[in-house]
Amino acid sequence: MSPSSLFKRAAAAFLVGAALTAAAPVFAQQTVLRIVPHSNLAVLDPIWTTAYMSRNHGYMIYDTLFGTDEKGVIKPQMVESWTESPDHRLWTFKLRKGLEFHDGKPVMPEDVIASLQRWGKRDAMGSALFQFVQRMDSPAPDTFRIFLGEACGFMLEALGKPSSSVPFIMPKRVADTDPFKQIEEYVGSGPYIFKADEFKPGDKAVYLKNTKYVPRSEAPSGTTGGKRVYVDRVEWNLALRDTQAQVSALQKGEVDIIEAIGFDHYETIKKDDTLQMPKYATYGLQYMARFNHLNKPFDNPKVREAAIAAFNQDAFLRAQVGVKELYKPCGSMFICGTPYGSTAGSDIQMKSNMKKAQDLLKASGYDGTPIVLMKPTDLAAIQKLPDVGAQLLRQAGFKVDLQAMDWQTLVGRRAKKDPIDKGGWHMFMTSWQAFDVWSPIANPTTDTRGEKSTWFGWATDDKLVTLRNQFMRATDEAEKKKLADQMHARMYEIGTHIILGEYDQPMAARKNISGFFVTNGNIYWNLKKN
Amino acid sequence: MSMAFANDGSERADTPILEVHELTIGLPSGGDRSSAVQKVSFSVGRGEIVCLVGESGSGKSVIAQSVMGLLPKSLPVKSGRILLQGEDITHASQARLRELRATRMSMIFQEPMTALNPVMTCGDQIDEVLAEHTSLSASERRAKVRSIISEVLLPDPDRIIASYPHQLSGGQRQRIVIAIALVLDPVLLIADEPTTALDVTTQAQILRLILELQKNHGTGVLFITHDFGVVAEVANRVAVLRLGDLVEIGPRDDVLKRPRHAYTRMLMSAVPKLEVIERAEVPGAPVVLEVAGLDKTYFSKRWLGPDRNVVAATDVSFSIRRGRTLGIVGESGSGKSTVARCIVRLIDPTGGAVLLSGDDIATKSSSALHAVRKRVQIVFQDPYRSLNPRRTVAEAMIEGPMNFGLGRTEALARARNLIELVRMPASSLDRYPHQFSGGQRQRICIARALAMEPELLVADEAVSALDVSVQAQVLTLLADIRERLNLAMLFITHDLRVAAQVCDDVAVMSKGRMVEYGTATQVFTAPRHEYTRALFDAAPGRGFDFGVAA
Amino acid sequence: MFAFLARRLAATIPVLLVVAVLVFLMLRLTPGDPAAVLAGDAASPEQIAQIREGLGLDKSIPEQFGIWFGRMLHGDLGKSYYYKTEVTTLVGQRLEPTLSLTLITIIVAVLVAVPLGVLAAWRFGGWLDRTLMGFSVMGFSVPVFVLAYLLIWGISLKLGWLPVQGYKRIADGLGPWFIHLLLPAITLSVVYIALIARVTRAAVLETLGEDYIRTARAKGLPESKVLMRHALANAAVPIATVIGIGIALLIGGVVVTESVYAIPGLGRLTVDAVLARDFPTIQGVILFFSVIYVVINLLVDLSYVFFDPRIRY
Amino acid sequence: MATSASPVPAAAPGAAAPDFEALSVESATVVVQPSLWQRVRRNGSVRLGGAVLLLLVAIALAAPWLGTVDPSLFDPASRDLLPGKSGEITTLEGETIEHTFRMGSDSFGRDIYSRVLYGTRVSLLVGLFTAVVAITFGTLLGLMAGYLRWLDGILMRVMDGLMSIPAILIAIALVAMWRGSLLTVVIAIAIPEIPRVTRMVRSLVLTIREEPYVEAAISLGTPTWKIMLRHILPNTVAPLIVQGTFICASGILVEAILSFLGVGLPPDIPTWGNVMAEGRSQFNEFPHNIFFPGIFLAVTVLAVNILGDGLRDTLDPKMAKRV
Repeated sequence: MSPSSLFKRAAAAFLVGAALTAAAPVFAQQTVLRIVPHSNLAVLDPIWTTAYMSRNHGYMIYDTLFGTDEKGVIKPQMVESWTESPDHRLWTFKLRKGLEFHDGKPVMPEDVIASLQRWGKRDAMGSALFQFVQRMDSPAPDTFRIFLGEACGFMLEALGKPSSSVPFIMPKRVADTDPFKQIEEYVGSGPYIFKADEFKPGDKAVYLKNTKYVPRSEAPSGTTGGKRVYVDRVEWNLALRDTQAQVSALQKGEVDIIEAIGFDHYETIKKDDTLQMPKYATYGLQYMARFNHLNKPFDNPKVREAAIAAFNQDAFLRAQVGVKELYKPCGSMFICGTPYGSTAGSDIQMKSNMKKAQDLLKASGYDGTPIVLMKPTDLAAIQKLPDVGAQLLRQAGFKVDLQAMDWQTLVGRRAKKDPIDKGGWHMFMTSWQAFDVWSPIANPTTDTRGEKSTWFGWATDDKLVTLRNQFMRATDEAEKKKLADQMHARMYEIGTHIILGEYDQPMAARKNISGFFVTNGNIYWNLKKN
Repeated sequence: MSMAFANDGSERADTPILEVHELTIGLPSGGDRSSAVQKVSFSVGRGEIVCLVGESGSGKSVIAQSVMGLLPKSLPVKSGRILLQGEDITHASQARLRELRATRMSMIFQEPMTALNPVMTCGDQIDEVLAEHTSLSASERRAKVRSIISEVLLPDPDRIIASYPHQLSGGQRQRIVIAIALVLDPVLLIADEPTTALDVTTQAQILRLILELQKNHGTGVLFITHDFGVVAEVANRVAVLRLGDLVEIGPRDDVLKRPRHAYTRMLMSAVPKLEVIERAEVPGAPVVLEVAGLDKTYFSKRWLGPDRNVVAATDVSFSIRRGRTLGIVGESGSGKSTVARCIVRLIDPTGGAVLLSGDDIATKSSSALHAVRKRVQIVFQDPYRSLNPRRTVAEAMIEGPMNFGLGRTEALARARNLIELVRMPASSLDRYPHQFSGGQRQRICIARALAMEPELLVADEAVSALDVSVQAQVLTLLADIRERLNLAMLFITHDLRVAAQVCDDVAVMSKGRMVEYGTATQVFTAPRHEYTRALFDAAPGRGFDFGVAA
Repeated sequence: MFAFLARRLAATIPVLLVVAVLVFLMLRLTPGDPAAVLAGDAASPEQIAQIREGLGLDKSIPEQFGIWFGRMLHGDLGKSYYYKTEVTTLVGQRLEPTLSLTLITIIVAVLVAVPLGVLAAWRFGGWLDRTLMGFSVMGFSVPVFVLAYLLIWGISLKLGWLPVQGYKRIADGLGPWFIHLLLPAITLSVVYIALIARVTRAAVLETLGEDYIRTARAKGLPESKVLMRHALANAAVPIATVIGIGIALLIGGVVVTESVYAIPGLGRLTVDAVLARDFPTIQGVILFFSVIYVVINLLVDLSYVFFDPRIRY
Repeated sequence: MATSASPVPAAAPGAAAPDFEALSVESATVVVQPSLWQRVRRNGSVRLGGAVLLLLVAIALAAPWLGTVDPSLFDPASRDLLPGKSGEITTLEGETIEHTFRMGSDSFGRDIYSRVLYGTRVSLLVGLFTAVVAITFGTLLGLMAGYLRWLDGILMRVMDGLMSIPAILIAIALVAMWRGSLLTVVIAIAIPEIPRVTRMVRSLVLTIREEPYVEAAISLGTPTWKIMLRHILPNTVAPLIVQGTFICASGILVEAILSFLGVGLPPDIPTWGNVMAEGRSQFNEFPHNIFFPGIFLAVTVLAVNILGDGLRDTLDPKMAKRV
């Protein structure tokens, strides 16, 4: 369609529109839920990228075999029942009745198998699981079986993995798409149907209620339980990026929910009685700073230790979050209060002070090379951490080169292993939702296989690799707990990364929205608008 | 066809239409004098033409505008009274003045090319006056417009009414301005240099038109000009102004033939006569410039539209001997400046030969041209744009010689004695152009040209922009230099009087062709081509001999 | 007239060609690797290389330009890396908001600025002239986003008149469409009013100095007629010119206004595209902005015929 | 009625030429006019704009001694303080000092008063360098386009192309790619200004070329490059100075907008744009973040524009009529 016809089309729209003033929009009497997500939705393939926006989009239109409830316990979702052979090497799963894709076709085991295989090629936990899997087959139209080479202790945790790269179930024809190319068709079996024709990137995404969806009977908790839908249509407003404009729009009732409000607006919204800030997570999010173990001086553990000692969590939390009741320091890399939430080895950070850090640095033989600390300029939730980090490192005696760039450049640059002078880096900061880091297998920082590990920073430590492999194979809960403690102490010892404290990301909504429950993520079923 | 002389000054109407008593108009502070006009008194009777004449800065235009109430705020009327048919309009309200304008008193201006609104048709611009001041219906107004257009002798009124100003010639536009002024038959017409910007032939027609209309309608005319030929042509009475003072007033013949005031006498003697001043020809002087079959055509290649080629000059041939001056005379657009620029190689001729002391420079490439530049120099018309405002006079003078290898010190020495030659104080060397008057700047340009010791000096309308007295000074200077340096000169002008005073030989050009070429006396006394004869007949005040010193 | 149109359209082709080459080179010569950005955070270097091949970024720059230019000739501006949709559809979706905002702003600005300019010229040097020109300089001095926040805070929140953000399509009704665009148009037009007012004042001042104004006054016409029928009529051409040239300044302003008022227009799209290193979209949109600029200036040139009889094509 | 041409009597040889000098209206004495510099100094707008600018330059230079602290120092304890409140700031050495925040503090706890004063430095520099870069390249290209006719066509098409791209978009693209540093931001802002300068210089050159004093220089045998240097360039200086001030004003403004869009100078370099961009998310609760830098920005740009107007009215009356 050449530009000139484009122009004509717009001009025509102009004139036609002028005539149509009387025709009120047809869906006026429908209830519409207007949500402002935390960022722009660009990639619609939840397997292809770990971005939270794509994951949240996935939860709207896809369904999962298992889910994780608010306490972190794995519960069945699409699965009716399942059995594990005594030698732990054969799992059989039976799907529940009434599972149907949006295009009307029933969900078949082939669809599940194809979806799991595609997920296995891209997700860290998925690839770990598929090291055990020999083959999968479908003996009956509603059952599928997984044959393992050896016993695996985290089969259900993997299938019910709540966060980025969630094993969503897609039709076989879609799941067969090459994992390194984005899928083109968006058909799932979840509670909402994606209106692809109304989707305008950077403007809005539209989801309609899936009237044929059969929810489970249990109450909703985390990503488990019944996915009931009480609104006819959900609109994600992707254009409203300015945080101040978001709050103003909410106050004026132009939007219903703001997924993530800036911490600076917490007080204003608390004082406004037409608004509410529902509690939707037991565990919040965790800030972390990641070393690049390849580049000098952070290849030396002593220097890393000095940095850990310098980073007291309170300074970061006060600067970035600032609202007392929204943040709490926590020494556990696996999130305080979770099943594996140990704090072994964290005294080096929690009970240290600047003097100790300065001594450690002098003792470490640090030769003064400036630390390249990357700072994102366009992500309000984390952009203040690098400034605090730079100041603390400087107080400890480090030289720091704070480089500011937009998030896309940072994402591009942290993938590079080059030395500093060719665009390399030393440290960056980011934040994870609890469910991404609470499991010793899912947590990306536990993979210490050097340059082969799946996450940037490339820490190398054989002792931790063996501990992780043992944990993968452990099936007894007590033994898993012990192994988690040892891994945690080891990670602190070698300084894989530094945790900077936990915080809750407040969500705001108008008072007339109800049905909120603890999701530990961004999930929009079970909501009513009266 | 000489002009029958309408009426002499003696016949005076009863009450004067316009009376001006002791008028004084102030100047904005910081000017070189406190007021533009001091204590001026005169009157204009019915059917009488009074000429206000004076050089630039004399205040004649300011007086005209004060009568019409068009003076800007910066030029306040300090004292004195202006009476229009007895009514004191000096400090009349804007509303009253608006009622009087175009109904009782009208004004026409100097620049016909810009006096009309370019985006309105001529018909509308005339109709606007009628609509504003009368309650005539549209059809009545249209009839009146048609009648006034034919009265100002414009052909095919309907086409004129529908046409825009840019579609008419200068003369036609001035007729429209006159139509606008006289359509409501005002008692007073103020004409501020109405023919100065026109060609001689058109000027003659417009003057005749004004006289005719004034006779038929009995309007009183206040005629402002600096051209004494025009004064001689039309005036009943003449008032002479100098720097805001009325130095002399009286009937035309008294003032022009028997001037009493020294300034008027000086002016009369400064006006060049139409008689040729013959100079003995030096036998055997070498030919400095030989031009044969010179052509110049401007080609404009339009990508899609029709090509529009303009033939500026064709088949021009003449020669100038050392010490002699050839004048090229012609109206604007006749191609005289084009010829001059071709000779100085500011533009490239498309054909013909230009031999400078036998050396053909017409087709020389730009690099070879460099040597030639030294031997021919030019002086331009506008003194205010001929000198680079950002450089001192000295820098302007030494630039030329230093281009040809002269050292800075010798160049400065040459500049010093040349500045004396043109009778300018030595101190002017290190001053900037904006600190000099028009006449002084033109002398500096002449000095700059002479610094190159050229064989040929080209003067392209060199004195046209100067006041009469200043013009006289520069012409005497040129004559003096010509004698001293035995210089060959090419003098371009549209003013026959100046040509008569300066030139030994004269060529007349019209529409790019040379229609006449011969010695000055021969061309002035027995013109062969009828275009030359028409040119002479149209020269204003042709038969009039201005005041010979008593 | 046809000869002129053909010549002018022919003249725009080299301009657009220059724009295409300039933008293409500007993007390719600067650091920042779209493939890495696209590969997402868990991709390995081999995967990034694979994606780069997919996008054709590994070929030489002239080769890439050849391909892009070849496709562009028949309307295919390529696919957006980031949004995985055709650039033409992307531009098509966002065309209406930007065009609406631009047109309303131009209308508001011209209706306000021209009278202001004429008034200032009429009262040249007086207090009215100084205050009007003072406001116009203020218009230049206050950044667009500060003005936007002030207006939102003042008009939308405190008085509750106009909506804070968002854009309603024309198809959803002209009323809401206009209400949603009014505040952004006011914000955006301030700078444009400042520019046009200054030029109008200067143009009218210049015409007031012309001889035909003196002739008009000598006809006894009231000052209002002199101003309107003679001065302003002749100042129309320079005013139209600045409206044309000002478009580039306006589109610049659109980018900021769309960010604050959350209008999903071409301006916002460009900023996102630049941040995401989405080369095809950046090229497509900037080329499109140039087309708008060139077309509007062509319309301005054609309008000259209407304003000035001397101009005939 | 018309008789044939009547003969013109030959004039008697030149009568004694009267003394013209004495009576001529143009007295020989040299006219004393105020020099350009005096006229500029006396102009009201130049004085007003100039005074404000000098004050700002003074503030920029004397920033460290005006009761300011290191602009990048922050202490989360004293964040979002309203103007006039006092709190404590930890210095790099670690000890905390009492400090009254005259203009309040931002969400980091940094002193806005210090950041605004230090911001004056960067913003003025950005304005100045943008003007210098744009004027130099613009003049160079303008001279070439004006004087070398064969180059004119191509160069003007490139300039039209550049001019049709909105300035902000070019700036965003360049800065986002090259990573914000003072140099890249200046170049990014200057590039879109170059076509305007080029067009102006070209039109000036085309008019000056036709001036008689240039034709006189040609006939005096002056080589082309000398003509450009001595005759054409000096006469474009006045309009260039005027254009320079307007570019400086718009440069400062565009820098603020770039920072607002998150593609300006790195956030830790205190510029008005950065301070405002940082404070934008709390405009309703803490408007002082935007209020104070906004005032400084508006006043500076206003002063530069007024200075520009004044210069234009005195240096180049012809141009005063245009804009």
